[in-house]
Amino acid sequence: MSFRLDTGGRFIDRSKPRSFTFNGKAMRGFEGDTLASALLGQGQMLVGRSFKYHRPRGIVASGSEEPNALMNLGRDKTFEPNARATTTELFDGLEAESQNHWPSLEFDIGELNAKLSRFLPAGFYYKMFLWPRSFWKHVYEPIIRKSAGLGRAPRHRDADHYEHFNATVDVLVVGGGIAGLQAAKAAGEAGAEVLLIEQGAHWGGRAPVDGAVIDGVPAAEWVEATVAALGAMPNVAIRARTMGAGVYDHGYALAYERLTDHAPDPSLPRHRLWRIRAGRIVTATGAIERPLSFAGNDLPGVMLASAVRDYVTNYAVAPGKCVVVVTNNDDGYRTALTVQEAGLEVVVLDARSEANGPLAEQARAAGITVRVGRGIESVKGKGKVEKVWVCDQTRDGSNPDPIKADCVAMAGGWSPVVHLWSHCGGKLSWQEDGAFFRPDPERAPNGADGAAFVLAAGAANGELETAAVLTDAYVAGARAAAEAGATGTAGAAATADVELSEPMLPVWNMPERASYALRSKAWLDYQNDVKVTDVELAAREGFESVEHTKRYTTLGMATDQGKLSNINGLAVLAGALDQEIPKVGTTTFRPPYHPISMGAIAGEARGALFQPVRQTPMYDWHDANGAHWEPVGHWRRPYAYVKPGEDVHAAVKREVLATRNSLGLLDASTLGKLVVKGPDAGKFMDMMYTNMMSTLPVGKCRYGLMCSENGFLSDDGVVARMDDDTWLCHTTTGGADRIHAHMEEWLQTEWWDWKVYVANVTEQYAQVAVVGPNARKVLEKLGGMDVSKEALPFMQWAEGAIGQFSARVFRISFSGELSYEIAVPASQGRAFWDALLEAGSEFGVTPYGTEALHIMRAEKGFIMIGDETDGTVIPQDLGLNWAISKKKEDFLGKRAQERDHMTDPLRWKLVGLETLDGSVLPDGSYAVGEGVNDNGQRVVQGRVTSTYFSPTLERGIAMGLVELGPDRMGEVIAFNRVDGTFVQAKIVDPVVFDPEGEKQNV
Amino acid sequence: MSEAVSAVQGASASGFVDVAEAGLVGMVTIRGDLGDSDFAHAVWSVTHCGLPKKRGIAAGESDQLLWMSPDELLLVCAHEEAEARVQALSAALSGQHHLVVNVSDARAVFRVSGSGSAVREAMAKVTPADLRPRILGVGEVRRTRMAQVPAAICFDGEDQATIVCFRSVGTYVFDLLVRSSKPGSEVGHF
Amino acid sequence: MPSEIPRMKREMSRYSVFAVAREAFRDHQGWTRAWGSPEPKRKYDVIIIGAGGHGLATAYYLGKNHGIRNVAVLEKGWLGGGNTGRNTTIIRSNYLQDPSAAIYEKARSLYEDLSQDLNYNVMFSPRGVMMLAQTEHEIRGYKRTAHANALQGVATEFISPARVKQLCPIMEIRGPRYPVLGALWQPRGGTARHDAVAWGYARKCSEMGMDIIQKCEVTGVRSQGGKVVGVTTSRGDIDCDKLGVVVAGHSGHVADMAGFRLPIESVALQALVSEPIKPCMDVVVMANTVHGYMSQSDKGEMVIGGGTDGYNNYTQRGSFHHIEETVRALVETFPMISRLKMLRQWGGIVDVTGDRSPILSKTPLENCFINCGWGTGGFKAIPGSGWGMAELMATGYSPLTEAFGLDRFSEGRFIDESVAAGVAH
Amino acid sequence: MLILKCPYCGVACDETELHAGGEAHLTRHGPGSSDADFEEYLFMRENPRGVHFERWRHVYGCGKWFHAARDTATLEVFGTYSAQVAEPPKDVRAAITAKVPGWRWRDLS
Repeated sequence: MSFRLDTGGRFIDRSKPRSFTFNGKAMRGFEGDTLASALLGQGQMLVGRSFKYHRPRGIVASGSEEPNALMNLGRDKTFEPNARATTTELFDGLEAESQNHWPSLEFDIGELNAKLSRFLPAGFYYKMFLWPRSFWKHVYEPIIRKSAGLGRAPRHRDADHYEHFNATVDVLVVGGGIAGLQAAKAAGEAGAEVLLIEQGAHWGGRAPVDGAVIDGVPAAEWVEATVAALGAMPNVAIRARTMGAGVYDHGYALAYERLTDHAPDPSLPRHRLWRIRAGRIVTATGAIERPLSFAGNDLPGVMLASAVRDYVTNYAVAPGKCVVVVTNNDDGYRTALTVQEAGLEVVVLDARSEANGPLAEQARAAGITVRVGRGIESVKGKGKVEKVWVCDQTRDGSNPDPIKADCVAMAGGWSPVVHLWSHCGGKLSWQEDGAFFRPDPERAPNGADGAAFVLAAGAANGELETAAVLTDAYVAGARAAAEAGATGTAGAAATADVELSEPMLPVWNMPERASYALRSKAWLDYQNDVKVTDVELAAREGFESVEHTKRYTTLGMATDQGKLSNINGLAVLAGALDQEIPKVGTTTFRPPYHPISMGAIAGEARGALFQPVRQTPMYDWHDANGAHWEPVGHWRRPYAYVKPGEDVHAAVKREVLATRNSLGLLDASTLGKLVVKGPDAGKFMDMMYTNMMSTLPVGKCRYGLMCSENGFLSDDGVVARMDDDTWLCHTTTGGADRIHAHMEEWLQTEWWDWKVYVANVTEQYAQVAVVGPNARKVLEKLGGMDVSKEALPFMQWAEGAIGQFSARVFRISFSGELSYEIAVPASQGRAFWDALLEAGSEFGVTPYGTEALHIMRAEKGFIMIGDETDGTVIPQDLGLNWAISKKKEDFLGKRAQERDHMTDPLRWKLVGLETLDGSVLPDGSYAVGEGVNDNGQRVVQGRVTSTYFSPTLERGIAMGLVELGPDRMGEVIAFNRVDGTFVQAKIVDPVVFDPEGEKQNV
Repeated sequence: MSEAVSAVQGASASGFVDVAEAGLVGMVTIRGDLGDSDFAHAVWSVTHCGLPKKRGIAAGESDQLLWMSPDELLLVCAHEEAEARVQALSAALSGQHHLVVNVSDARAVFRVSGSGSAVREAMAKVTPADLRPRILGVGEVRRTRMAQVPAAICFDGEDQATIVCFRSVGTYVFDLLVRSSKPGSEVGHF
Repeated sequence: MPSEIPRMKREMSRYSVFAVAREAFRDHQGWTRAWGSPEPKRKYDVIIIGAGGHGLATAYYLGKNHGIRNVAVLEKGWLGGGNTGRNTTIIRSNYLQDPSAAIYEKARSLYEDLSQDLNYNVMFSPRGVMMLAQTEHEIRGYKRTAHANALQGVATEFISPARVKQLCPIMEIRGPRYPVLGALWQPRGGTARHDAVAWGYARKCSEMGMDIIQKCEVTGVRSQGGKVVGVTTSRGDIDCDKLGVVVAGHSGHVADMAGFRLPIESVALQALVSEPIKPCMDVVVMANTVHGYMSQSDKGEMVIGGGTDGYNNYTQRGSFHHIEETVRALVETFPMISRLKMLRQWGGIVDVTGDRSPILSKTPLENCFINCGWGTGGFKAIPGSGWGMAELMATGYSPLTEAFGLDRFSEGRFIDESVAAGVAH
Repeated sequence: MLILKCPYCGVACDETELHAGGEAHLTRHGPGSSDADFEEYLFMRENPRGVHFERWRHVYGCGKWFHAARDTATLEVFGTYSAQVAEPPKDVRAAITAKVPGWRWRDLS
């Protein structure tokens, strides 16, 4: 059983005890512990259950590669599932809970799966649960889903907030080990702007644990000095607890900074997502040790040798009293020496036939038993390591001899962390000695300039020994700086004694000729329960591509993304296919390197900042007066103003009637206003609009249509001629930016020799529609310019003053009422609105919203972009031929409208629709025709485009598009309801209110 | 003339930098041929500013000219002067192909001030623009994004930046800057 | 046809719980290959380029419905390695336009029985798909779709916010910015295991004696007198009477070889998954106003779909800001995911046409047919697409594919699905 | 994340400050053109796996459209240039040839 040693521990501060709970049980650790080291310190070996077989699992690793120790952390608004104990720094009051078991960690029903494991090989679910059909969804799937899934689902809104940060640097160095420090130092000395990030809280990586000596001093001292030196360089920024998450095209990189996970504080951002643009990126991300594949290698107590070393040295935690180190390389001996020094019993099993390197000799000299040519036949124990059966590595594991032990340290060799190198297309090459994939500098990821922008350094580049790491990192750092444009020269590289070592022996099966029974208990992917035999089965069934095997067995698809299992799995697959490992290749590495929170990705964009709300100058008044908001693009417009005691429908009805009978006000500020000016403006306007706009007299207004080059109606609005070479174009609310961009595009990319300038002045003005029989009265009451019928007839505009406001007044109407649209400077919009309300009170002035606006325009048969149009409708469909110039040779959309389908006489055309019973036609209803088409679908002959209850006429009114509609006036056709029944409606004229236009022309 | 109000009525807030709306500022968009000496002359005659160089600012006694694009300038003046400037510029530029419009009320203007690199850091949280002093120096205009909306950024000095955005999103930009400068969220990168 | 005698049917172990039990007691040594790896023959009646879901389904229905079994499916990489294995596995048919509804509903109904038909569990899970209406405009758009579906034989309904909340309790329906105003609900929509669809079809094709030839890249299309006669490949020339090009993002490239152009551009589409959590969401939700959709896989991962880049891209990588936009939208819609972590993001190359609807069509080259342009919507269509394509190739006409011809672009006869409130596929 | 230099304001723009505008150097076919030409103009697109010419707009900046020569397989950018030209300038084409000998795009090379 694991326990805390009395002395030592580089990271912990014994004077600062920290209390936390695990599965409700109170426990203690120290400042500087990780949750993992604290649990081990308390003798808690069992920390979770595996994904598929619910096998008891313990801590395997000491870093982000940990596959087993995933926890539910915290509660309620700060609850987080799947947190790695090995990367969770301990703090007072931390609450942790193991996952994926029921009813308890110790007694888990799911363990049944383990008993049934022989029935649940890779891909078993593809071959089973086929009958009866409905059972998959209703019986099998729910069971499978419940047993899967690891952590609990959060239930609450996140109490924390997050932010982004944008940084541009010459050189980004990822990884704060000695390689990263050396690379950053070299780049910094060369004069480059450098950002160095380290995922953990500590600098120096493994070197201090591994006992390296650099520049004649212990690694820890060198690290401290180098960090200090970097901190003092003005052109170098260093940042711990910041992980390099992903590398993207053109030197873009993501870093994930965890600000408060180690010391919760809701007032600070929890995570900060760094979006970095780097000239060059140096990946000094180190290497990860590989497990060995022997039976029972997933029992709690079986760990990576390097992790055992870390826990003893960094946290003064012993994973056990009797440790068996099983290795295929010299590095394993470091662990043996470390644990022996800590006063634990240790035996080394070296799979190699002989081991005479310095470390091995040192171990022997220290009195450690070293047995060469040996491997592990199996590890046995009830939920933890109790006995290790030792066998001849080269044989099939028969007649093994037992050793009592409570911890097994696996040293299977090292794999460089090549994730960041690979994210953006960097390729790998296989290195025989060491048996790992390393970055292939010939096939590096290329940036915008076509040159390599990622350089790997140190262990991440396949250099595993201190001296080589430092040189490699120095070169990478200096090169990165030079390529990023730095002109200085780096100081000297740090040096270390060359460590002699004997070649490692790749061991993919232990023992080499292990039986099926043994191989079926040898785990490759701990979290997803993928065993050697699963990969072999995949190969046998023809899943030869590594991607197939990965997907079929789920190897490497767990939350550790195969950090421990990839190479071992590949090797087994290669063996099963009788191919070389490099031939089999690797799966694609995808960001992020290690999971990052959704909150961090969303950043500041939540709640009020989720999206911008565009506000008109009268926004506050609307908000204070019952506005029922309707989002229109990023604008918010009042749908209706709901008064106390009325519902939204009543409000709409009230607004329509008040406007028709006396006086209504509409905040029309959101309508787009574009100024088009220049000697060629007329010619340009004629291309933009289907109408002839060049002939519009100064002072007059004209309703215009805009089509896309594809012929479809895209926007409409009133155009006013301001002067000789200036037009003012009104667009729809959503249209201002879109149409402005549309105009600029044509001017810049097609007719760049035309002399035309366009400006978007939408927000310069607050615009109010003053509508109703008393519209003129209220303006006359405010005084100022003459707005009489004679001075300002229908479809004209004038500039002047309304009351004390300088204004531009357009005599136009979208409601069929006497109507003035008045534009005043936005800074005075609210004051103008208030003035109108005050002056209008005697007329019962009534502000109205978008719904009343829609109803009134529909009563007049006016079309609405987005209702009558949907991107497939041409003006001709809407009976707007009068607005399409016959004289013009060309305008955007003209050619498109000549295509067969556009000139088809059977196109659906706009008509009014009147239900026989006066009811309101269902929104979106279709008119049915005779029979069905070749696909058995009911034939249709039209559809409803707008349908409302008209408060004015007190019945339903509607418009729609109907095949040959205008020729079928008076005909009754059937429209469908979703329940399968039909409504009869008569085809009528779209204009159902004041057809002669008498009301608007007074 | 009634009392004019700016987008967020002069709101201000203090975090690790101070954020304040600058109130009403006169702004006039001028489009024309920046390479044409007649144009330059006409603009000078009204603003007493020479033409700014690319991404630059030219200052006269009371007016400033900001480079917006190869054929566009933004004249910054007193709010109550803007309409007069429009008239004067239109007159001075008549005969040349040009466009002059008052956009004073279409904009919101913010001042972000603080010590050291605090100002750049608060803004780096919400703009992708490269804010390193050697890239975006004092007196240079950078048109870019503030989170999800367009904005123009200019450092008046190391300790103060001016941000211009559309009036309708004034509240959004103000809230963004307040959030970005929350005490305790200093980055310490620049 | 068929001219040559097809290969002997391959013997394959039938999958069932009993087979698994039997194998359990002989260490699973008895399982045979799921599909063969044959050497290409000199000639086939039909060659399909592309062993993705659509290509394999086309081959399968050629054999099953039309008795054409002398078929080769050529794949330059590994089967199912394109978008079939990279999508968010959503299956629905609540489309607005008749031709779309027809082919997607055909596909959906085939998915209902696909596991049994293929004797391979593709895990079709009709858990229901909802598309949120968060603006008045979307409400009108989805009500229109519901009325169209009612006449198309597609079972959908427009449901209330309360019902939305009941079906998906983790959703925030009260806004603040975009309160949920209702949703278009297709109860028989859902998800399936994407790889299994490709593998299941491949296994059946192989069983029927068809040749699935992986790592075989087509480098040329050979024709005589305007008729296709075969292809040139990295494994030599192979002749055929008819050729089906089903290569998604690479369609433009292959069309080039065949000597015709396509109204297609290839762009990157991205997706991501969270770490797995216990079941908390039993429906598929699409929120088009804020641009994001999400479902939960059987493993427990939240599967999230993002947007496409605006520019041509063959890298199978996209820009991260699309991921940000999508996650932002979903955190707003499902606040509880804020503390979940993104496990993995990836991209695929999708081929997008002028009207964003697919092309299933004859081509200017006689006896050469093309199936492409599925954009972001291909997976859900696989069985229907294969069914229609096989019918078109075997008989020269299929009601399912009729409207999706290449000629529609010159005539202006588009199939525009975006009209219903800008619905993403 | 593409980073392109706007040839007008000389700023290195983040992709999120830009708007992608599709294939460059299209010839507009208006009234009087044949159905084939019109279809070509509206819908037929170069979709190369390699050198491509495309339109971008510096929408969050100076608002100007410009052209970019880019490799769609490697995302390498060979150059950006004015929107007011009917075909890529010599220096850009030379830059491409230096990197990708034998490149073809439409009838350019």
